Amino acid sequence: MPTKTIAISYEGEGSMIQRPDPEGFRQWNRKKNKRLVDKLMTDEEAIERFVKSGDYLGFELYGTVRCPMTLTRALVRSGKTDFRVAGQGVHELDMLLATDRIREIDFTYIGLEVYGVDSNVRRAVESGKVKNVVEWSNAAITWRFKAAAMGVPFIPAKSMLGTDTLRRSAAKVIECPFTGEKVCLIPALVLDVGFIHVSRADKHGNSQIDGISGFAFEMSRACKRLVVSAEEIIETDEIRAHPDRTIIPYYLVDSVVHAPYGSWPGEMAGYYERDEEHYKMYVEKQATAEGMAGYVQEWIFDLPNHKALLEKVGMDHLRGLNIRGDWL
Amino acid sequence: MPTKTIAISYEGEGSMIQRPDPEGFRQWNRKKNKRLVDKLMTDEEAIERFVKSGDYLGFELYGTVRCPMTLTRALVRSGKTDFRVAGQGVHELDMLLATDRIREIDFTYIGLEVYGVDSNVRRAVESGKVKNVVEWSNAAITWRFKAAAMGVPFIPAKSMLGTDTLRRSAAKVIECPFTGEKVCLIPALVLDVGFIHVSRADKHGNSQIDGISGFAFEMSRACKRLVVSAEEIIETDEIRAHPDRTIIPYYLVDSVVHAPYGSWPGEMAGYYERDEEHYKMYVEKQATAEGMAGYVQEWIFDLPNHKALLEKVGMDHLRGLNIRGDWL
Amino acid sequence: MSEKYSSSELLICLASRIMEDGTTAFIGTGIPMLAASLAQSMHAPNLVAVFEFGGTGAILEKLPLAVGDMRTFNKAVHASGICDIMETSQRGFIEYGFLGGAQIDMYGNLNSTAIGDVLHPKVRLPGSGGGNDVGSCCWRTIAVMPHDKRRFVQKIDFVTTPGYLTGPGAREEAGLPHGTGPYRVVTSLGVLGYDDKTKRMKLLSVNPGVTVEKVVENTGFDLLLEKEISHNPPPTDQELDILRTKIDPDGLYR
Amino acid sequence: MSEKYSSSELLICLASRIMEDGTTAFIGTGIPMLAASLAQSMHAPNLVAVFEFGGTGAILEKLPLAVGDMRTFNKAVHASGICDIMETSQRGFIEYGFLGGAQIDMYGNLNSTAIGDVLHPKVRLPGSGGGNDVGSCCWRTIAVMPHDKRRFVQKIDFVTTPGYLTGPGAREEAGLPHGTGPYRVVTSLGVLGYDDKTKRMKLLSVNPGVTVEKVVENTGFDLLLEKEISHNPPPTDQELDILRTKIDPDGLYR
Repeated sequence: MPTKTIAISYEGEGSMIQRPDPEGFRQWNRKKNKRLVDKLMTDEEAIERFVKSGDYLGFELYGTVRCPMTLTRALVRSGKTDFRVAGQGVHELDMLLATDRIREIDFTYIGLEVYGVDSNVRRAVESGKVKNVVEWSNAAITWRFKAAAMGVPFIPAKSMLGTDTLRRSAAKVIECPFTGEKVCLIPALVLDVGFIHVSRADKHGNSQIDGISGFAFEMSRACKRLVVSAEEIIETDEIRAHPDRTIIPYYLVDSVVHAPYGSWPGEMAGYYERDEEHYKMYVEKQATAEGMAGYVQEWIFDLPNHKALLEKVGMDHLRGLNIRGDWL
Repeated sequence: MPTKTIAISYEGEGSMIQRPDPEGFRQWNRKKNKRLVDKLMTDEEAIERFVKSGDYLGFELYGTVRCPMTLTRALVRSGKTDFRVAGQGVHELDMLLATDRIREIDFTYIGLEVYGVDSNVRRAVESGKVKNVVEWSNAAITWRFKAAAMGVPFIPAKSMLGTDTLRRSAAKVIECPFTGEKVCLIPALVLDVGFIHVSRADKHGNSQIDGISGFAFEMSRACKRLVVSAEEIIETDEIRAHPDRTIIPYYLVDSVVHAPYGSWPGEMAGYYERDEEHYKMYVEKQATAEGMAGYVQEWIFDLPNHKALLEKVGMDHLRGLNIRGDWL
Repeated sequence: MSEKYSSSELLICLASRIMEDGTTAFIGTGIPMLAASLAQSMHAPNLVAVFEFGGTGAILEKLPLAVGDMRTFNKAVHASGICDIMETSQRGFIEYGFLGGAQIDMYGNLNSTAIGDVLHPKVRLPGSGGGNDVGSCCWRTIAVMPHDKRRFVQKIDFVTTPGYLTGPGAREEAGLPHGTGPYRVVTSLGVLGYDDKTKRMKLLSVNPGVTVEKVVENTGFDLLLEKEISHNPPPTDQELDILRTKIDPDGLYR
Repeated sequence: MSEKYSSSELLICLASRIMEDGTTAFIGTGIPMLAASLAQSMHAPNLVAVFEFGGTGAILEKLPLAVGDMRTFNKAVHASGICDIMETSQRGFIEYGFLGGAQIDMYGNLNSTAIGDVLHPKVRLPGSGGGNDVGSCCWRTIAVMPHDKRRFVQKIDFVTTPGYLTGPGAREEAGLPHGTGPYRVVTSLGVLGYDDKTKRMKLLSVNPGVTVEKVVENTGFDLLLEKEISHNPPPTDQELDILRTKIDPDGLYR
């Protein structure tokens, strides 16, 4: 048939920090191990084995909510750097920004929610330490994961149209060949390494999440390497007893880290509330570079591992955050 | 900026039985009732109020598995006709085909699985009683629901490419503006009425499904009107106690029908197995037009409602199918 | 404090009064959460609160501190994820959306990305977050912000979230869903809407003790005025009582 | 019956022997289910069975009768839905895919849609179902079917599911994922593969008591022959014992 065409009516001028490559992702996924093997390891080992400087990273959920903070602290301790990140983040990205580990950001939201503007991102971006910032909306960045999870190079959306957010993104606008309407094409985003904190996982990586699932489903399916930390490690029989509770199947997972209170100082639905006392203290510290440096020194570098952190915070204090009676 | 274009490298010649119309769907959804109201009613009332002849219909899951068979029988009894359907189906579409209620089919699979070719679809299509058949793959038809559920006019896929299935579909192929690869664009499909059988629902329509969810998530979000039948009606407090078990929120639902054994003769995970004895009998009957006519007369037209069906099948026989000890 | 109520409490009451019962509202952190909660206790018991990361129909017993925290799906009818919520909004199910920003222009476009050149920002702001998505797909958006010349400007530095863009027809031309757009701006000085024809911001009512002149003085663009500008009643004792005893007992917004 | 095993049992054993341990297989109804189950009991305990409507990693204790029935997620590691499974396949996670059809050509293209003109079919067949998706995105597809001239034809009436289409490079040109395509055809007469260069079907081995000539006679197109055509060993006693006592005790496929 004669070749018809459709118009690309707009192209964002932002750079594509991580290019969509469905074929490359398919090849990678084919080689992933499909056997049920024991993937339990420490946070240090997980970071050592699966992360390298320059990687493109993502975290789920975010900052103060079911956030892989234990993994984040281990990542900062590792000294690895020059990361590119998908910047839906709060507390976790602060740690990386404050220690100058981030070079490029696909930026959606970095702030302190009710506590306002984030001083770390201001210092890192305004000083030029972060070399490249590309803008997206929260839905757009999640749809980028969703496109990757679907194994396609893009998905259409009705967001970002007509704005500077679109102009500073790497999205494109086309006229729909079915309806003629303009749609924004959101390119797939595959992470080099993803970090997700879950309620329960077995040693193979099969994972369950209580409450909202944020973007765990999509992001877990959009990673070349996936490191999961879990409040509880359960038997595979428990997974098989309720297969409809599994949100991340084992074959997506490279590493399983047992991290009770792994979201601290953030909350964990069904387990504990966020540590508001600590967080308020943090909000004050982060206001200045000096304060932030002191915070990172005290709460990350001066502590060898997660166990040491729990001891410093104190089990009595942590138990005070529990909303689940029988929890630790 | 100068307008660039991308090639539409192929267009299926099949007709678009139901046109994608995201704007119209948005207007419809805006008007849907967002209040928690009691939507419990009988199967007859649900069909009477929410289905009209000529509607485009869809059923979930299919045939012998968690299938809205009670609603299907009520639909046949209603005498409404000239339907257009999304033809991922087995036992449920047989009833409509045998009674000459279907004019157009977006066809993916209509057969008897291990029991082979479906005689009803052969008679209905080969005779020309079904006026229009458009071909799709199972993934493609589900992605059509998914696109509608996402509120976009299409989603890309790597299926159907290069085949007569694509030629006889209404999909299009374009070159990806990001990677240059050819992708198949699957148009959104919004049902006039969807029918889904679930494990549990409250009177408002909040629904839970045990085990695999088939395409309930996508299809429930791609309906103008949605009729849900449920094995059990539960209190809204039970829904609110486990909001992460809800797969269909109430505001999508127009009608809730309490139909224990509502999937019979099909199975219901967690409740009962399929009635293999009845199904084998059915497979023989459906081989001839006469046999099928007799089956429909005996099992649909001669029975006024679901209660009468349960009495005819017999509670002892039904209990013999139970896999859940405490079930009825 | 000297007054009977705080400026935050006034904003919360004004925002809550706007929301109709039996509708859905996309709720962000802060004042919108309290406004929705207050509306539920006052005139809109059937207001459905929807939160970005998956909470739908929660009973807001405790004040959520984050759009994804466990209070956003407390006794909710559905706890899903961000894609389901954003796509539900894209499908046209969400009536009201709350927005904020550092700058707003006469067409209701909002900037929450950067002050100055975005490539070398004077101030790097938190970014779009879900703002752009709310501003794109919710039917009616409500902006809540303090009112001064630094925020209400002729030209915002960056259009993070779409208002009416460059005016009538611009949203449709850009491909945004038809019939959507800015509805109200609730500020420390009054409540503003938009002119149907020109899509320009228009003063509808002033807050207690505020004159029309003061609003105009504190607005950096040519503000349209409703024929009869009404006076917003101050928070009622009932509103304040519910806010202080039930919704915000810790007085975070006192 | 006279023989020591049925023709179905032979097909099941031949198909099961092809699957490697530690891989994933997209399983349809019928023979593939028994083949996968047998492989798990024999040489491939770590073979992951994936079912179209959401079952992943089930322990196949009872023979599923439908691709969505509860046995397809019996003690599974994950019970999701068709989109998740099809997208997992589209993402490249599924190694083997089983296919069937009424007609197959020399490039492994399959017809399960219609005999005759699809618009006025002599026989309307069940349609693609998941077949086209399996044939599009699984890395290696295995077709299982009876072998005769009516089924193995020069030109099939309708290309429901893609094989190598019109030959080398055609799949890539059509936009299908690179490196995917037909791998084996297991038939009542033997096992066939495809020539790397021409992508045409090639006889690799014959079943017990079957001659190369017989296969050629029963094939409606010019069949390539492997240099040394081997003989498929019949089902072993162990295979038959597992099949009859453990996998198919009711003898549905005896």
